[in-house]
Amino acid sequence: MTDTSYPLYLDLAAGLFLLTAVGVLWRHQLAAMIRLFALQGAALAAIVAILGIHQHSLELILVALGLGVLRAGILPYLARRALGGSPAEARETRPVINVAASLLAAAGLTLLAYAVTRPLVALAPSPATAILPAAVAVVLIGFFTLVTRRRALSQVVGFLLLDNGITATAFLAAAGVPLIVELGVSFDLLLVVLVLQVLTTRLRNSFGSNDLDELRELHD
Amino acid sequence: MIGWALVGACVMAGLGVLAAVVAPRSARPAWAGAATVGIGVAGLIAGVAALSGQEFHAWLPGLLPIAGLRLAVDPLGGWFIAVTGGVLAAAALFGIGYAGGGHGPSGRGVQAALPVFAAALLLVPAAGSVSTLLVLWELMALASLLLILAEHRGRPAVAEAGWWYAALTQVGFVAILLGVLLYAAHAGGDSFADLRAAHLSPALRGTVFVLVLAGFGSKAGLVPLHVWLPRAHAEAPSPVSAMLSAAMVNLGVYGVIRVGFDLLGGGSRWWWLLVLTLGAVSALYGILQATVAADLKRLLAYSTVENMGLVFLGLGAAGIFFTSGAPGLAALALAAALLHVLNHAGFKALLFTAAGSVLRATGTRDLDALGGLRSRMPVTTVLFAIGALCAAALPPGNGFVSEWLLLQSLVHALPAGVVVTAVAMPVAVAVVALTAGLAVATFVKALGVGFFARPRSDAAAAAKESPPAMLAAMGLLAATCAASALAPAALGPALSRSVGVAVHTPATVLSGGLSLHLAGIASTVSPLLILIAVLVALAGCVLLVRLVSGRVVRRRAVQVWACGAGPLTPRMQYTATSFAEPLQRVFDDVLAPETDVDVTPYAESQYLVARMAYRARVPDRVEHALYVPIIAAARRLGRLGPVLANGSVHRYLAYGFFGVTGVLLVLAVTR
Amino acid sequence: MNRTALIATVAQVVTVVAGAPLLAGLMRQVRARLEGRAGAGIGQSWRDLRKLLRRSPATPTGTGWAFRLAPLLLVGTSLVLAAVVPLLSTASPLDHAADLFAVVGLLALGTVTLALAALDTGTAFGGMGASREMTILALVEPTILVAVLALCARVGSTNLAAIVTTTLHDPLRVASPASLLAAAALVIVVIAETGRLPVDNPATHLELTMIHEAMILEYAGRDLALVELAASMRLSILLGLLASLFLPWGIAGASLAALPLALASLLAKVAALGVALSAAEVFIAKLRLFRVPELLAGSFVLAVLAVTSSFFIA
Amino acid sequence: MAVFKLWRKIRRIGRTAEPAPPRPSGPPCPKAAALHGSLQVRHVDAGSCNGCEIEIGSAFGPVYDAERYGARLVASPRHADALLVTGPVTRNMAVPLRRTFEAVSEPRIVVAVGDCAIDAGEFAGGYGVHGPVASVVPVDVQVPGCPPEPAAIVAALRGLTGR
Repeated sequence: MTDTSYPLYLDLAAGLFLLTAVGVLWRHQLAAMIRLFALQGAALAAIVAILGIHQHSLELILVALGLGVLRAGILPYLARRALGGSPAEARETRPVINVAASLLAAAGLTLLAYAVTRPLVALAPSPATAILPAAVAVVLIGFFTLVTRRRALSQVVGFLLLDNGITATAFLAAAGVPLIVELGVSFDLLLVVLVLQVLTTRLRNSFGSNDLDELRELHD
Repeated sequence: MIGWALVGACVMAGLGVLAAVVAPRSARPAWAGAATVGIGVAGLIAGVAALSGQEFHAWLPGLLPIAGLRLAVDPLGGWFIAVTGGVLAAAALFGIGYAGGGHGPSGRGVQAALPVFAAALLLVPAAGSVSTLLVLWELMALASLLLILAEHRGRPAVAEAGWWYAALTQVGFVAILLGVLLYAAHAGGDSFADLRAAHLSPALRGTVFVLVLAGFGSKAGLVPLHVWLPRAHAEAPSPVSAMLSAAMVNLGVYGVIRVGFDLLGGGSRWWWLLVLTLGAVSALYGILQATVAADLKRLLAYSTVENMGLVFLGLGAAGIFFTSGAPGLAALALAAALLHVLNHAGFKALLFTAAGSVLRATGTRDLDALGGLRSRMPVTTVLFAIGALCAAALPPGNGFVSEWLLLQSLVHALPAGVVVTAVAMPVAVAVVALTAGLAVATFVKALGVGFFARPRSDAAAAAKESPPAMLAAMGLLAATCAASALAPAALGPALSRSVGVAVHTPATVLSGGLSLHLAGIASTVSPLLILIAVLVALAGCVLLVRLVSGRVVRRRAVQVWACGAGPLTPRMQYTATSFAEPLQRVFDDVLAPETDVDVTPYAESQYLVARMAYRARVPDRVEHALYVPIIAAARRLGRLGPVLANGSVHRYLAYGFFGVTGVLLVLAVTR
Repeated sequence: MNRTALIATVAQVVTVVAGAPLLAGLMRQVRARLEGRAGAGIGQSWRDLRKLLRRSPATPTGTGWAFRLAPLLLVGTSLVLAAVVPLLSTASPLDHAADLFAVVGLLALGTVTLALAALDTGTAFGGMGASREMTILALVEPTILVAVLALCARVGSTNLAAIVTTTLHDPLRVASPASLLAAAALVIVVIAETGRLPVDNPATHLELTMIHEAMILEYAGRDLALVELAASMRLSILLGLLASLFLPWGIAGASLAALPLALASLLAKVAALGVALSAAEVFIAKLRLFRVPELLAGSFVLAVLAVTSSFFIA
Repeated sequence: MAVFKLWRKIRRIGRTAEPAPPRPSGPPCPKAAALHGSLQVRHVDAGSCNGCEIEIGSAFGPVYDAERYGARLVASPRHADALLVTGPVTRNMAVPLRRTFEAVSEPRIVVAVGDCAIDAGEFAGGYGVHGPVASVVPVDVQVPGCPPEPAAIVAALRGLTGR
């Protein structure tokens, strides 16, 4: 990878990274959301891998592999399994804010992310920091999804977007600092457990209560 | 030259008032109208003279008690004087024809107020000092109030509109008063020259600007101070509507440019971000309300809110560029705003006069009850179509030229890379674009539903074409629109001069002959060539069709296809309401329309429906959310009155006594 | 120079007029093949046009000049567009007369004339079609202009020739996220403007689901031929514009020698885009009218992302 | 994913249209001279039992694919050259059928599809039946059969398009 094309690859990966986040807001089907999330995990892994190749650091490349497996493989798998055979949860029918409005909000959040990261980028201008706004925008959009979606699973997807964004920000802002990398990975392992907790509890709550209601309806 | 023209205008105003007082009722509108036409022509002369580079200063100490009357005309003022004069002349000519056959008001007071209003409109941009500005402004406000109330005997809605207008215009006046008096007090002088020379603290400048912006913004109908506008402009007699909507609102723009750029010299960036935001909100809100409006004059009034919003968006952009060190772009944006003022004046006066002739011919403004005017009022329909083309900002209309300029200034702002511009400009471009798109939908509705197809009411079916005087006035306006649309480059020098007053860049902003060239930007456009190309293409297309289809194919006259059922009735047509329904549904979070359906079943069974009524209206949401609470609070305050003043003399004396002692106490403590 | 430019422009207009029905035929043929049918052949649209041009047009009672004029104006604006947009050569003599904003305006003008004609017939379906078309037009505008902003910000001009030549000079910018996102946004715009799936179904027979078709239900014979021709011309011009903006290679400058190559590459690019479009249409269903705003909002987001990336990348 | 599933199905099935049979011989309809291989058809159900509709549907379906000969169903009689009328004309449909006929621009071709359309068939003399199509509008081409085979309908259309 030559130095001229390195920013280009990085930009393309960042564009994909951001687009998938917007796509999650756009789609109604939860299955599609999870697919997009997996794609985003791949994009994140690609960003880290490109950074690693550029800096010739094996460590980063390994981390990228780990991220790819975790974000594009394990987490989507778990989420899809949680989705499983529950048609009631298959669609995000009526989000708190309708889809068109939330897409406009995503546009606004991106502009906001650009505005706030401008000084950071100015501190150390480099291809890596140049795409920092995309990462921050993903953080904001993930948060937005978390807030405005009703389904438990789509909220979890929003939470995972948020985490992807945070990870990307960490790698881009402090590229090559082993400590933060270690922290990020360990934080991810912790996260997997947490996500499973959230999944199981939230889903059990929603279904459980529903079931009870139905039973009560049967009763009288 | 300028001086003589202004004097002539004042003399003609006097004559007009005299004529309106002494002339018999039947002759009054003609006399007063003729005087107003004269005033307009004089204003046009003065404005053109000022734009050609002449200056004019006058100080008449006798006319105002303390400071004296001070007039100063520069190219910036000249631009607005010229626009106002042109609109006044055309609208007054239209008014003479309109009054024929007992239409419109012919009362003494109203007819006397018309020339006074016209003269005040002309003189406001010529004011050279704070006191002069305030006096003329108030004169204009009072005269316009009289004109708006002209038909209050006929319709109660007029009185309501008058109340709203009086309240908001006085609030605006107070804001301007506070602002400029604060400014003048700290500047230690009354004339604009003193104000320019003054050095104020940033906080004070900000306060002055915000106050003045509120005042002038209420006159220009910026959201949320716009609520008077759709009522007043819709309820006033149509010639007056044209003057209000095409001439008076511009003075709000003039005031902001004069104080913000010329006197305060640009100031800081947050002022103009505020202006930009207000403009964007007004543009979107105005056009959305216009899109769902079914009352023709209300639609036009809301479109005025939209266009003023676009102008203020241009001002805001200009200020942002000016304060972030891009004077070239600032000049361009300001030129776009000024050009849009001119173009909007042209097409809005045309549209309001056309709406006036429709109202005169059919007696209704309700688009749902119009239709079929194409065959009954052919000339008016064509003229309205020209106005609609311009208002929809489609090429080769004149609205397209000024919005093109505005977009150019916004699009090429990015390389001047301040974060604010980088974030604000895409949003501004999106707002302008959405506004333009909705304007297209709005005016397709106004023209297609109001004038085409078949009449939906007997009144529309009985319509007759207007008398020649009205058609002549509308024709003049249409010609002006065409001229400013096809040869915008001819306005280049004048525009550059008046922009130079504000942003102090002597460079020519836009130039070129056949096609329009900009200073510093490589983009060009030529509406004239586009028009010619389309006409050539039309001719070629006709020839080609003749050639290909061989023998001349005969056109068959057929019944409208009704899917095999009986002939279609006018009631089956799409109305303005149904036309706007999809957009209303898309934007219902913003518009919050009210719909109620009541079903009355037969007594025998609730499943047999006897009657079904469906009502849907889109109220002005700002009014409901903002003004209704304020009015309620004022009512509650008013209820205190009887309690405090219950008629006992002792209580009143006690008020006085405690007042005096209280003042003495305060003095004793503070000294 | 001027003569060659004139020749190039005339060649461009002739290519569009002659090629547009072929493009429509090609797209129908592709669809037929994917549906397992044999298809009527690529020339079918031309056969239809030839026949319609010889059939007598109809003037429904109560319609006037708006109805009579609309087909001619529609074709007229499309012809002007064909002359302005750089498809074969960037040296159009009309280039300084109409920039990208004017092109957008002319497209809208054509649509508006048709909508007015539909309202002029006074039928419920005509009004319905006009109302829906105007709704979509209004919602599409922001996407177009913001995408234009993304394209023009660096060029410093909104004239098409300038944009295309700048892209020719540094090919790397085509692969930049800004231009990719802008391209995606503009593809959605083209789909919405030309009434293809999933916004509008050009082959529908149900008046209640129609948008563009509902406006032309009253046209017959020659008028209908003109409307159909204009519709296919607009589609091919927009596809050609996409090609010139994002894959400008092969386009000729002011020299006649490069014209044949330019013609070949233009035909190849537009045909490829058309085939891709109609193949994609087989896989998707029409959206509900009130889901369309979601699609357009999505395209708007893409355009905004294009702008932001165009300045945080550089 | 759904798209890939559909794509695999398209690849698996391939072309379903049967090879074109030889063009039917016989005197061409004089009115069809100006068509030159392009025919827009408006279908009118004047009171049919919908048997013929099913056959028309399959005539324009993938297997028989009448569209490959240049015939196309359109949404409005204004766009049409020919009317495809099925069923005995009921009293309620007599006037609409005439109006539809008048809405088609000259020269108009009427194709009567099915026995009922040709001579009211089973329903002749029924109290709700006005009569065969010919009693309302002039018929140019007849496609007998109850219901006629898709191949017959396609053959009739080919006779008009001349392909």
